[in-house]
Amino acid sequence: MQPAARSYEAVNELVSRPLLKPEELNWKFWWIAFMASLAATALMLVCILWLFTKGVGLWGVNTTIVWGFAIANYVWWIGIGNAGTLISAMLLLMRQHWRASINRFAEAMTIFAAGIAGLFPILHLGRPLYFYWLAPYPNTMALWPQWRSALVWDFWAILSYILFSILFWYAGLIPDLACMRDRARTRGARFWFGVFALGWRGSAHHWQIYHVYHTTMACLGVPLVVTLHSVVGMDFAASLMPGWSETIYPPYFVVGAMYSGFTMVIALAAAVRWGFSLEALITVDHFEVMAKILLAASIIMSLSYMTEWFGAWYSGAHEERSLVAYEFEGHYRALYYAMLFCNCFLPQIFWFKAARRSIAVVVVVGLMINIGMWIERINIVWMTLSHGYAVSMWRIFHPTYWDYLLMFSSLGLFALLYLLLCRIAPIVSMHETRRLLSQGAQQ
Amino acid sequence: MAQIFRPYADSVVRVVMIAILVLPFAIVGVAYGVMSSPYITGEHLTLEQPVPFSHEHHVGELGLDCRYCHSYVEKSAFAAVPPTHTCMTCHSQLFTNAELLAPVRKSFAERMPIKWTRVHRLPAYVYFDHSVHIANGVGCSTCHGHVDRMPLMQQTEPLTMAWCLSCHRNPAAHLRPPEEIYNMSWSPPDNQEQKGRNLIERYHIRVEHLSDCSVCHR
Amino acid sequence: MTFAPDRRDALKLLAMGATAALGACGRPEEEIVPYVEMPEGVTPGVPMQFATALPLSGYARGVLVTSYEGRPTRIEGNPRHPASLGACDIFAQAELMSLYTPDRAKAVAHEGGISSWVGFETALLSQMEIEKARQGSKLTILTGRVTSPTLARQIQALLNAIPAAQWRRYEPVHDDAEISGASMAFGRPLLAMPRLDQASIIVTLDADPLGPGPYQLAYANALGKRRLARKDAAQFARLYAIESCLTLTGANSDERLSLPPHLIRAVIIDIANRLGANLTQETLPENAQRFATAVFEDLRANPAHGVVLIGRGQPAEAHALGHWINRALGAPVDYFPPVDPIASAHVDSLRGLVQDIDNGRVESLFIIGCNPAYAAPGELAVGEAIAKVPFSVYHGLDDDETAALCNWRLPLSHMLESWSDLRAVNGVASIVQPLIRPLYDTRTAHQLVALMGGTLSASPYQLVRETWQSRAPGGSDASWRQWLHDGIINGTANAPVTPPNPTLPNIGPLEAPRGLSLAFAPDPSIWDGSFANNAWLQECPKPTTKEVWGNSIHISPSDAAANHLVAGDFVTVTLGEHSLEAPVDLVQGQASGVLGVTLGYGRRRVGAIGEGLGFDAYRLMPIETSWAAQDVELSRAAAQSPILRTQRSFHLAPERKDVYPTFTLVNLLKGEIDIPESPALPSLLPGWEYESYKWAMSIDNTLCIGCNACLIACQSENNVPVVGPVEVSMGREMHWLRIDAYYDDKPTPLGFQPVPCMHCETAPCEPVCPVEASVHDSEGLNVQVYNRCIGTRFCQSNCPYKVRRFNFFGYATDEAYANLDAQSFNALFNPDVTVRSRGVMEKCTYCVQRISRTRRAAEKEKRRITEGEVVTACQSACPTRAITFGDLNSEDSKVRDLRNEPQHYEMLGHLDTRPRTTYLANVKNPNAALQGNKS
Amino acid sequence: MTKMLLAQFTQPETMVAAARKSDQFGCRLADAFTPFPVEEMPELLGADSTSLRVYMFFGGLIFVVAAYATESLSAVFLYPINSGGRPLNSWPTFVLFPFAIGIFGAALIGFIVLMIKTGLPRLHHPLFSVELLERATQNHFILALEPPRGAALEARAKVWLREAGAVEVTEVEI
Repeated sequence: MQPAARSYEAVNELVSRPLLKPEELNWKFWWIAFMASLAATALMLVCILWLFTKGVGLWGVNTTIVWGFAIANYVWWIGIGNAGTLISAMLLLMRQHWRASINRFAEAMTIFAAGIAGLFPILHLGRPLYFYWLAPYPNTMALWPQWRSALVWDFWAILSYILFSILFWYAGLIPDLACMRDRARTRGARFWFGVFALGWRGSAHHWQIYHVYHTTMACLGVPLVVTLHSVVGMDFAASLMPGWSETIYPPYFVVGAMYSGFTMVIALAAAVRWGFSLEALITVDHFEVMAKILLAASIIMSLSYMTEWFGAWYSGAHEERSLVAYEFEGHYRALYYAMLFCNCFLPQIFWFKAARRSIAVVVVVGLMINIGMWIERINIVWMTLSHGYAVSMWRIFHPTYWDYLLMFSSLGLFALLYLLLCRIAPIVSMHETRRLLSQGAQQ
Repeated sequence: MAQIFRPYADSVVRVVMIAILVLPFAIVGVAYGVMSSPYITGEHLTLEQPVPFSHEHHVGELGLDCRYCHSYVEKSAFAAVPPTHTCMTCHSQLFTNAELLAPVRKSFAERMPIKWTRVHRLPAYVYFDHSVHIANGVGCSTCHGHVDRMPLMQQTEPLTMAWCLSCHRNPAAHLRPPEEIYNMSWSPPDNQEQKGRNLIERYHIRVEHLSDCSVCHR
Repeated sequence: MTFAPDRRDALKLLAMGATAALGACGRPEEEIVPYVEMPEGVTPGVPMQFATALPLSGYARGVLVTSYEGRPTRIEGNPRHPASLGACDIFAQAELMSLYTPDRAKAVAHEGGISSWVGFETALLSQMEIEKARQGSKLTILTGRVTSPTLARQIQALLNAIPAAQWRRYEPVHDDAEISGASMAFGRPLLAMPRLDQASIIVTLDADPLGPGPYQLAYANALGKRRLARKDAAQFARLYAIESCLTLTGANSDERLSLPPHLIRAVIIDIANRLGANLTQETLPENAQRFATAVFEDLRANPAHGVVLIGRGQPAEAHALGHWINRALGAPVDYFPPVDPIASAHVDSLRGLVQDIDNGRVESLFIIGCNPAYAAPGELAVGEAIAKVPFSVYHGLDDDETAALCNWRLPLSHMLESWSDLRAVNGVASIVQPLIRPLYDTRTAHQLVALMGGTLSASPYQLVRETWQSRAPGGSDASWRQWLHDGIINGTANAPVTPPNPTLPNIGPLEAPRGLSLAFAPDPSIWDGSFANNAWLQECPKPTTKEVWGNSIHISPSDAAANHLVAGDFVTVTLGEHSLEAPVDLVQGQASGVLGVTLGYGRRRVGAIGEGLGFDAYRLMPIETSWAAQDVELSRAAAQSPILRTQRSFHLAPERKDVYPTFTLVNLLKGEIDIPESPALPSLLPGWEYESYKWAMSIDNTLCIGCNACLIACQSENNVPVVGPVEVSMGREMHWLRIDAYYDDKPTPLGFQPVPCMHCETAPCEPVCPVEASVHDSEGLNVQVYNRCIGTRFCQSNCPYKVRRFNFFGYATDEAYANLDAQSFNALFNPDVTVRSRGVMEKCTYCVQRISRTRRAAEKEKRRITEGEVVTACQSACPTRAITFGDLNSEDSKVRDLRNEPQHYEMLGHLDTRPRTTYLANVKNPNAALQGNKS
Repeated sequence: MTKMLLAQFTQPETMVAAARKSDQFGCRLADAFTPFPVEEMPELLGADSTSLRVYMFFGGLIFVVAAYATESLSAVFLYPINSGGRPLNSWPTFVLFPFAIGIFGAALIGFIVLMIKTGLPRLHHPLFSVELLERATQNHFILALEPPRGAALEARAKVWLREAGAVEVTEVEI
């Protein structure tokens, strides 16, 4: 914690200022970003409306490669959506208290990313209006979902995860909302913060039960988040296609999710830090720690890739070996090399302390990793489907501009939600930071 | 500092929170209610017809056999609404000047079909076959109700998939012997369960096949 | 079964089918439109089958047409007819599309404006007055090949009235060389029909008996009988193919040699000389020499069971020599007098017309049912000639290139709308009966010819009955009804004639061509171009290249390398003064030095489907040697566009025996079948028992000749939509049944493999479906419930066979390609099969609607379905009977017997999918003496 | 209505120290209002909340059982369908949905119990009239004490509280 944030009041002031005293900050860049993301969101809306009007034929999907960008986007977004809970829950349980200044926006990121992720499988449906058939509900057809499908698991895992994340995030927010209520001076702010603070008074009785709830939620969050991304992995692994039907997929997906999610946290942390002048709360130390995590994750990812190659060779199955050869020599080889470069080679720069402590380097490398992770997801979808068992049906995917538009515009929606959140809720957990501060003082 | 909220705010917030919990279930419940209601299934609706044909009169009072008009019910998937010619076999003699029958005479004279409004309606993806039901002991009134008491035709059963399945899963409760198929006033005897099981044997019905998707959808 | 006029009212019922319910809330009202009077013999909802015949190049193939309430929806082969034997080729099946297309000529037009039949009658009568006055000396009738005895009788009667008139006929896919070769050898025109079912050694020299054509079904059927690889496989013929382009025959051959046409001629001479002909002979290249030796040794070892077939690309002398060789071999060949009433060569006939016009000898020209302005050698400039004729009448199905040049354009009734008669190659006559009242104000050729003779209201029905009156004992209705029922007229087959000993023709070697040769062939999908506007056929993949929606210049890989060309590169091909620009496609089996092109594309005027696709090869077609040209020049053009295909990868790695294993007959006889065993893997899960019916299919890869009949049958039976070229380029074709062609490193394909749904017992597609749209039924069918499908496409992504098809757009409904959403095409739909909407997955159902229909019929009779009672659409169309379908639980189950054959295998069986569709591996019968000789 | 003393501290340690001694001055420790949870306070207040986890466990369990019951009931009894030859009760594939929804169930039940046990939402509360309390959510630590009966004792307690480090001591009626 930097000197500027070494008192409770300083923390409160730093965090509440953007909401309560916006006139003290420069909002020019916020407005630029807001307008840009609003435009992108409008574009996304157009993409979706046109998609519903015309059908998924707008995309580059074909008879062999029936899954495309939508599934890759889904896996990518859900990966990002995992990091928030990982940070809040796993780091909380590991008593990594430095997380206090970044976990709140990471949790918000989780909700938005998981929400956007959940949108893609629905958009991807041939008949999206019937997505609710995945839920068991009384109906005049006397039909039920088919519970063996990984998509049903997905549906429930995402739904549970989003609802859980909202509860977790909101529960964490209550004391801070109360703080905002009590700091706010306008009637409207007092009212709305008051409503959502639910009448929190900071009573020690409340704190005690609240604390138990929060830590228990953290304990529950870890298996849930692992389940969620394992289930996403099982969308592929619970098949029999070469390159998909691998037991390594669930853990490999969980690590991959953490990997790409952390890069997004880094990017957002840098943005929030710069935009709201929170240098005192979000320090270079945070970036260094996260860079170390990226380095560790990159090594695990590299190991996973190598395990896949080894598995293909060791299985002796011609299709598996042929697929690995295709990854290196086939139509998408440029993508495969780009993925290896971004995910395996580039992060090795974090062996150097100077790189870890340069926010610019950490952010740029993080973004490259995030791109690399998207490429990884599209590679997973494309490679196997393009080069499956049926030789005569080997085909290539040619993305259309609708594919690209929807993918990029979904980033706009994410940014929009984020920018709005910055204006209505405190972006850093004040009560946890205060506690961190008091513990620091004790030591 | 004054209170921000009045005391009743507590109740409001609590009600809202409970509503958030309850609402999804309520919506599903209401939706199910609507979907199985006559508004959607079309039960007990009297539709406007070009000629107010009375099954009550023709079947109940005159005792015409179903097959006199619905002549393909034993041969084809369609029971078939009769050609105008069938009406005219009698009505060229009876009620020849009745105002009600003017459209029938017009149709016959101009050789233009009468356009009836469909009462019993299944979606296009449901392949229902009258003849196989008739041949396997499903009587007319099981699905069409007491047609002989209907002055104007009505749908008496919901014709939803769940309704179809209720019989396809347990045909024993509804099967009749062949001689009772066209009996409008047939009602299940006391030992229907036993008789139904015997009839399943007799008709060689493979019950496990009846709830296959491919039975009705293809 | 008579065709009561009342049935025609049935068309009104079309509306009933078209307005079939769509599930909706709020319940918009829906109408029931009954008949006014019930047509005789019709049971609503119960289809009827009628026998009739359809022509290809004039020759009949007997068909059975399924009709629902007066609209034909499905065409299948007539087992009684010698040219179909129960099977049905792609062209006959696709006639339905030609019938319902809205692009048809619908009304009489005069000089570009709408006119009427009455208007035409008036004009015609006055013109005929003039012609009658001069004995018809300036009147010419141009037809295609006419085999209809009634039409021939009518035209003859007309010619009797005006004796100076000319009747000319031109068929684009003609057999001039064959006929004149026979004349050369026997002194009279004869058609040779080898009895392939009696041959042990079959040598095709540029010939393609298995390829498309009016005799394809009969030849394939006969050959199939001699290529049954079963446990007792004593009767397995060996098929040699020497050809310049890869044909279906070559693709199915045991030994194949690619040679340019002039060397094929040399091989024919070589074989003749070995049989003692003593003709001048050039030295063959080493590989051809070895091949010819092996062929000859085999022929000699099988006296009276060897036969050579000479192709249409070879000159008349070569055909004559072929007859000589066959006689020397004692080959099983039947000779028939031609059915065609006109003896002169097609090319001569057409050239005569052009000369007549140029010399001012034609003032009235009647073109009936042929399109010479397009489908004729470009050098003849037929179109320009036609345009000069002062009174020209075109009577055709389409508003095509020729129609555009004529004063009067008359719409012709489709054969499915007409009374007529047709004869098969061997003379068997069939009555053509209408299945539907003419959709538009069209008339048949019989009516036009009658009109020319002055009869205003001729009834084709009466005309046809008159023709056959003499054959019916006492003119009875009974025999007429019998003919209609059977689809053939008993006793009309020509008896094979025994020709005199053939004379040895005067034939010597040709000088080697200086440049490239160009070989022409009818297109395997659209024939001579007359099916160019047929969407099913345009999207029907060409057997060996899988190209759709266009044609390309086939070039051998070595020639392509020499010219630095890759597939899709455009080249300019020049022959004399004519040239054309087109993309090349590399074909492994193409002979070096020979370019191959197919006819039928580059249509300038035909309709929304066919116009502007591919290039017009007729423009380069030489007049004299129609099917081959020499000394063409090739140069690289700038353009480049990918070839549209439905299969992109053809090369099968040797490790992939689990997909397409191949064996030799020797392997089979010696029991050396190393099929990868696929026993059910051990499982903790309890299995499912299928105690009632257990449907299964077995496909014999040896018998599959790759003709696509099953593919079109499936498309027609199951309402499979056409997606159009753009969607094909996106990789989204919808065929439920595809035919894979695989190659190893050799130029000849390994073989063909029809791939429908495997109906796996442990189907990978089912557990991944979240909504139970893909499930099993109690008979083991892997069913797809369209109305439940939400389109996750998980099933297809998890299908190792990739047999599922997704409606990325509403291909069958409102987003159809071109004019395929036209109202008239609604009549094409099989009412027993759901028309799938956008966003829904679909796939082969084993024709569940047929199973259901049969099951319901059996249930009503309280009996089990008997063996062979359910016939799938693909099975019914197959000319070689490669597809067997049935119940594994049946006592006399054929499909179960096939599972006990040694070469039986499950595709990708090691995945433990336990497919119900299984295969018999391809067995070839190569000549041990030729091992290692493949070029 | 009870009388309460609210003692305001700036540091948690001072507040805890004062709370420990409160009974020596006859004050009964009623509550504390702090901007973050102060570890020692629950013990001093004698509060116990471990039962929340029990509720969450059983709440989650109910969701798990309900979810699994829905699955097996629908797949085995209500509409048994052969899906790829798999057993009707494919329990290994049936566990993921109950697991995920069970965790959410525990979280939801936990939140409900949290609300019930804390008496929240409570937008209107007498304490909100106490201006002092606003700072408890921000940066001050406030002890709520029931003062001893009698004005003298009460005054002594106030003095003591100031000595113990309270920056402000207020008297409220609740």
